Amino acid sequence: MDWLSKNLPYLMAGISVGGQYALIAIGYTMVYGILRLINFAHGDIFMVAGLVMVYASTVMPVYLAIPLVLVVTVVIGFVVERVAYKPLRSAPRMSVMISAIGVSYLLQNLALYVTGGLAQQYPAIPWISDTITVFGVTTKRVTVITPPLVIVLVAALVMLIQKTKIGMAMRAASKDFETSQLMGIRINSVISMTFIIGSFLAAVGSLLFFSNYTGVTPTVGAMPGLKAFVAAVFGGIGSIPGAVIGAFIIGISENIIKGLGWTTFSDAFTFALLIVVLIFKPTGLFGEAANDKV
Amino acid sequence: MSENVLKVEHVTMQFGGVVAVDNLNLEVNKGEIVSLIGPNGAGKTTAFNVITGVYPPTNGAVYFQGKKIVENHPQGKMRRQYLGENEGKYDHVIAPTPDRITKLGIARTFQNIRLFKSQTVFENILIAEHMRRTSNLFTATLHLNGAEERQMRQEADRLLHIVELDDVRDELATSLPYGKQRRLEIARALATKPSLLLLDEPAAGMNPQETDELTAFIGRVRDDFHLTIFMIEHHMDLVMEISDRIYVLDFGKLISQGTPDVVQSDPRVISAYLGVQEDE
Amino acid sequence: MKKQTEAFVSVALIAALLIVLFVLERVIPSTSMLFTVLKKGAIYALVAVSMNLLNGFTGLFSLGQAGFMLVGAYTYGVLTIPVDQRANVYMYYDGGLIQFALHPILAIVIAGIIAGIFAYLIGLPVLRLKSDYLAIATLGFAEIIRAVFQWDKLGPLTNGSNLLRNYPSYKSVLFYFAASGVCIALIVLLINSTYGRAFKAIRDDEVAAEAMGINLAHHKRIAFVVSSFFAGVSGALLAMYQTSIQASMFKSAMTYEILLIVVIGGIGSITGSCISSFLFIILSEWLLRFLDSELVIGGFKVPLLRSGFRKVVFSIIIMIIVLFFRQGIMGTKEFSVRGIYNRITGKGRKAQKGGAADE
Amino acid sequence: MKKKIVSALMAVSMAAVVMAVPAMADTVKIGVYEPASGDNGAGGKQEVLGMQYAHSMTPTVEIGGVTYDVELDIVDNESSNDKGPSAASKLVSDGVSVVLGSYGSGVSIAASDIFKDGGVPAIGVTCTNPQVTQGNTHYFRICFLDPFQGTVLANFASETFGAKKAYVLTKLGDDYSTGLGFYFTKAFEELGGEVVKGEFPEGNSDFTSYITDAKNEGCDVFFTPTSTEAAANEIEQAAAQGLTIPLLAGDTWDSNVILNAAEGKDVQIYVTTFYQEGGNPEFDEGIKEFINSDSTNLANNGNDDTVAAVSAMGYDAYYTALEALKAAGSTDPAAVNEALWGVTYDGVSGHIEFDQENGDAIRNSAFVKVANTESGAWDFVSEQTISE
Repeated sequence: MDWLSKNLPYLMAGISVGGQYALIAIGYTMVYGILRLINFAHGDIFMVAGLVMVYASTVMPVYLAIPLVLVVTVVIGFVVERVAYKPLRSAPRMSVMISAIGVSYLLQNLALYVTGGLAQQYPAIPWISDTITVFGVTTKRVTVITPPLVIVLVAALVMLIQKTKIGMAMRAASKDFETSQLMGIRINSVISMTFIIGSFLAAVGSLLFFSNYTGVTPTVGAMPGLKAFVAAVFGGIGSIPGAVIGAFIIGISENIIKGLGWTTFSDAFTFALLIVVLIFKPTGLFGEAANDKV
Repeated sequence: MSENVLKVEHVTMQFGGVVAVDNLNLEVNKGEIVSLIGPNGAGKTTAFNVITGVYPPTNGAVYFQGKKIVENHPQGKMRRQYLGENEGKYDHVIAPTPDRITKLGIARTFQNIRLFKSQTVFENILIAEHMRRTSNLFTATLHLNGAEERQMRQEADRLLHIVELDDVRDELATSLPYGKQRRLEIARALATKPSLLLLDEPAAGMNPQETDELTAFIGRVRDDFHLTIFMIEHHMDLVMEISDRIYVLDFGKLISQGTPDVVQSDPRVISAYLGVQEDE
Repeated sequence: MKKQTEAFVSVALIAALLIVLFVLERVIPSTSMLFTVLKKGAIYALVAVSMNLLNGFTGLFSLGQAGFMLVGAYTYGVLTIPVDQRANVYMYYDGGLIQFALHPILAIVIAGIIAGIFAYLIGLPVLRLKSDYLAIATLGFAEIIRAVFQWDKLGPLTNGSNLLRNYPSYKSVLFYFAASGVCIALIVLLINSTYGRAFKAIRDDEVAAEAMGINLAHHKRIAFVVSSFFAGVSGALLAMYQTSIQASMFKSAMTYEILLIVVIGGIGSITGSCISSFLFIILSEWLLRFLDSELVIGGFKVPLLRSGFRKVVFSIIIMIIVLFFRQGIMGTKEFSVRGIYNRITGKGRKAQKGGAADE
Repeated sequence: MKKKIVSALMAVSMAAVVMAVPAMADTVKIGVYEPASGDNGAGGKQEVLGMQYAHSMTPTVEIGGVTYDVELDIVDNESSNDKGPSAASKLVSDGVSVVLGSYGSGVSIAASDIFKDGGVPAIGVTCTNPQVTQGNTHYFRICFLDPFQGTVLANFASETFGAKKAYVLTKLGDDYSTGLGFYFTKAFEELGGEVVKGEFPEGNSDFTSYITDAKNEGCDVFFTPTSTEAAANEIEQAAAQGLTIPLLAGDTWDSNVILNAAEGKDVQIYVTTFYQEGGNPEFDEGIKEFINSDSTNLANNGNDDTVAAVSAMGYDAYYTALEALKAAGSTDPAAVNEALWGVTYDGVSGHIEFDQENGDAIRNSAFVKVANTESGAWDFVSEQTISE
C-alpha cells in the first residue's frame, strides 16, 4: 500500500498526460495520413483553445464558455487549413510544411501580442478541477476522468471513420489521395473535416490539460504538440489507435523517468525513444510498411 | 556452355503475402539482346529490381560474369549484412546496393523515366562520371582535380555526340521531347560504361516512328558499345524485331522462353496475353 | 564574357564590399545597430547556406541545425575561456575541468570538427530515415543534445545550466564577413564540384542516383557532416557575437527561423540564402523594432503599436511570402556577375540556367 | 514584382524609423533593459512600472547646470539570453547614458559584455546572481545577492520549520534558478540538512512528478526558485496534490501572480524579498494611484494594485541613475560609469551604496513574506539579516 501510494501519482500523472497527448496526437496523425503534412501549427491551435477559454470565462459562465471554446477552435482549425494549406495543395511537401511552421509562428506571436507575453491563469472548471483522493493519493478529478474520456472519444471517432460516408472518404483519401479524387470524393471537404475533428479533439485536450496545468503562455503548445507528434510517429503515423497508444506510452514513461530522478532528461528521453523506434521499426509500432515504387 | 553475362537462379521475391517473382531462372549471353515480356503486373520490373540490388530477393541468387552478386539472406536483411565488412569472406563479390551493382557494370533505365529534373542534359550525363573519380572530398572541393574534371567533361561530351544529343546539351533534361528523354536516359546509363544494359520499357508511350528510331538506336548501341542488352518491353514489333531470345513471365512465373518465333507460337503465351480462354 | 573576367569582377566586388565595410567601421560609431545586424546577418547567412546544402542541394530534410550550432558554440566557449577567467565562469564547478585556452581561430575550426563528429555519429542511425522521419529524428536529436549539455553532471565541462562567457571575441564586422565568406565560398566550391553534382542527383532522384553508381549512404553522410561542420563554425561565430552562450538559446525555434530564411531566399539558392538572412535579421532585429513601441504622431496615437506587434507583422510577412512567393527571393537561381552581365547586354538569355535575380 | 514589394516594405519601415526619432533637445536617455514577454515578462513589467512612476514624478534632471528631459528608452529582452543581446545593442546604439535592468540574471549576464563594449554603465535592479557584476567595472546593482538570499532562506527553513530535508527544484538552463538553488543547497547542507534535487526543462508544465518526489522523500520544505510562469503551475499542482510542506522561493515569487495562484488554496508560500508593502506609505500610495490611473499600467501590474517589491526597486534604480547623472555632471556614459562608484541614495527599499569591488549594493537584510491565501496579499513574517 505504501509502495502504491508512493508510485501511483507518477502513473496517474503519466496516464493523464498521455491521454491529453493522445487527443492532440490524433489531429496530427489524421492530417498526416491524408496530406502527408506535419501540421506544426496543431500544438498552437491547442494553445489558442486555452487562451480562448481564459478570455471567454471572464465574460461568460463556464457552461457557455466550454462550447464556445470548442466552436472557436474548430473554426480556427478550419480557417488555417483553408488559408494556409489549401492554396499549396499542388506545391512540394516542403512548402506546406514551411507554411505550417509559419502558421505556428503567427499564432504564437499573435498570442504574445494579445496576452502581452504574460502567463494567463486558466479558470477552474467546476467538478473537473476539484481535488479528490484516489487510493490515498490527492489529485484533481481531471486526472482520473481523462483516460475514460479519451477512450470514449477515440471509440466514437473510430466508429465515425468506419461507419459513416465521410469516414469512408477519409480512409480512401489516406490510402490513395489522387485516386480517391478521381473516384469523385470531394477531397476538400474531407480534408476540412479532418482538420475540424483534429481541432475539436485538441480543444477537448486543452480543456483537460489546462485544468491540470493552469498556466497558459504563447509557447505552451509547442512542447505538448511536439510530443504528441512524436507519439503519433511512435504509434505509426496514420493509425489512430497507434497514436493513442503511443501517447500513453510517452506520457507514462516520461513521468517514470522523472520519478527515477532523471529529471534533466524527461524530454530528451521522449526523443531518444522516438529515434530508437524509428530505427528498428521505421513506420512506427502500428504503421503500415510502404515500399517505394521503382 | 556459352559465356553467360547474367544468370538468375531460383529467384523468388515476396512482398508480404504477394509473390511477385516465383522461382525465376534465366540467362543472358554475351552480345545478346534478350527481352523479358509478360502482361502488366507479371513481375518484370521486380525482377530487374532484384538484379540491380534494389530489393534483396526472398530466395535465390544472381550471377554476373560468373560472379555471384546478389543472393538471398535468411532474414532478408542482406543489405545490412553485406555492407562492406563481410566482403572478404566470400570468393565471389556480394554487391547488394544498386550503386555497387552499377560499378560492377550493370546499368539500367526506368519504366517511368527518372532523369535528374533540375539539371541539363549534359549534367545528367556528367553525373555518371562521379563514380570513377579519383579525387576525394577535399581535392574536389578545392578544385585541385582540374585534369580529372576536364576529362570527365570530355567523356560526357563525347557520349552526347555519339547519341546525337549535343544540340540540346544545355537544355533542361525535362524540357526535352519524350523520345529524346528516353534516349538521354539510355545515354546516361551508357555513361556508367556498363557491359550489361537493362532497359525497362524503353518504347513505352512512343509513336511508331519514334519506336522505329529507338529500335535502330538500341541495335547500334549494342554494336558500338559491345553491350549485352536485357530489356522489358511491351511493343511486340520492337521485341520481335530486335531480340535474340525472349523470356515470358506471367504472375511471377516463367511460362515460356526461346527465340521470337518459338515464343510467338507458344499457346501458353497467347493465353497469358489474351487471358480469358482458359477461364471460360 | 570570359571566365577570367567574370572571376575577376566577382573578386573585385567582394573586395569592394570589404573596403566599404572597413571604411564604414571607421566612420560610424562601432556601437551602431548597423554593425550588430550585419554581424548577425553574416553568421545566419553561413548557417542558412549550410542548411541549404542539406535541404536544398541534397534533399535531406534535416531540422538539427540548432543542435549542431550548440555543439559548435559550446566547443568554442569551452576551449577559449582564458584560464584566469575560468574560476569566475565555472564558479559552481570549481573552475571547471579544462585548464587551458586555445587560439580563437583554432577553436573555431575545432568547433566545426566536433560538430561534424556529432553529425557523423548521429547520421549513422538517422540518415537511413526518409523525409519527414529524418526531419523529426534530427529535431529530436537537437533536443537531446540540448538536455545533455545542460546536464548537471557535465557541469565541469559545459557549466551546466549556466552561461559560458568571458571568452575572447573579435569585434570587427570584417572578421564575421571574412569568416562567413570563406566558409560560404567553400560550400559553393563543394556544390560546384563532382560531389555537388552527386548531391543534386540524390536530391532529384535517389533511385536514379543510386543507379548511376552513387553510394547514397556515403554521400548523404558527407553532406550531413559537412553541413554540420559549417553549422558548428557558425555556432562558434554566434558565440563570439553574443559574448555569452547558454544551451537554452538553441531551441527548435532557432532551427525554424533558419529554415524560414532558407525558404524565403529560395531553396537551392546560395545567394538567396545570404540575401534573405540579411533581410530577415535587419527587419526583425532592427527596422521593425519601432512597431514595438507606442507612437504618437501629432497627438494621434497610432493604434495597435505595442510590445509584440513587431513579431505579428513579421510573421504575417513570412506567411505572405510562403503563400504567394513560393519560390522565395531567388528560387533556385543564383545572383552572379555573369547573370547581371547577360541581363544588361541581353546576351545568352536562353542558355543560361544560373541567370540574374528574376526573369 | 517580388523585388518591388520588398523594396516597398523597406521604404515604409525606413520612413517609420525616421519618424519615430523625436527631436533631440537637451534630452538624456536612460535605457531600460527589461523583459516584457517570456518567462519573466510579468516581473519585468512591474519593474518598469516603478521606473515609469519615478519618471512621472521626476521627468527632468539637472546635469552640470542644464536641465535635461529624461527619456526612458525601453526595450524588451524577451527573457531570452538569445534575444537579449540584440536588444542591448539597440540601447547602446541609441546612445543611452545609463541602462537599468534587468529583471532576471541570465539576460543581464548575457548583455553584460555588450554594455561593456559600448562603454555604457548598467544598474542591475533585481538580478541577484553574483555573475552579473563579477569581474566587470560597468555593471552595478542595487539589490542583494543570491549567496546572501540563499543563506537567508536556508536559515529560515532550518530555524522556522526545523527542516532537515529540502527538495530543491530548479529550471534547466536558467542561471538565476540554478544559481540560487546552488547557494541554498550549500547553506542548507552547512546547517546539517539534506537536499534532494530536481530539474525541469523549458516548456514544462507538469510538476506533479516533482511534487510526488518531494513527498516520497519526506522533505520538510520545497524550495523552488523559478520564474513566476512556472510558479503558477507549481502552486496549482502542489495544492491539488495536497502538498503540506511549505513552498519557499526567492525574490521572483514576490509577485501578485503568485498571490492570484495561491488565493483560496491550501498552500504555504514563503518568499524573500527587497521591499514590503507598507515600508514607505507615501510611495505605496503614489504608485497605487499611478497604477490605477491607466488601464495599461493596471494590466502590466497584473490587474490589481498590489505593490510589487520589484516596482519599488525599479523606482529606486531610476533615482540612483539620476544621482549618478548629477554626480557625473555630464550625459557621457563613461563619466556616469565613473560617478556611479561614489553614488549613495536613500531609497524606499533602503540605503543604497556600492561596494568598491564589484559595484554591488551593500545590503544585509531581506524581508520574508508569506502569502495570505485568504486575503490574497503578502503578510510580513520577519526581516532577516546575516552578520558576517
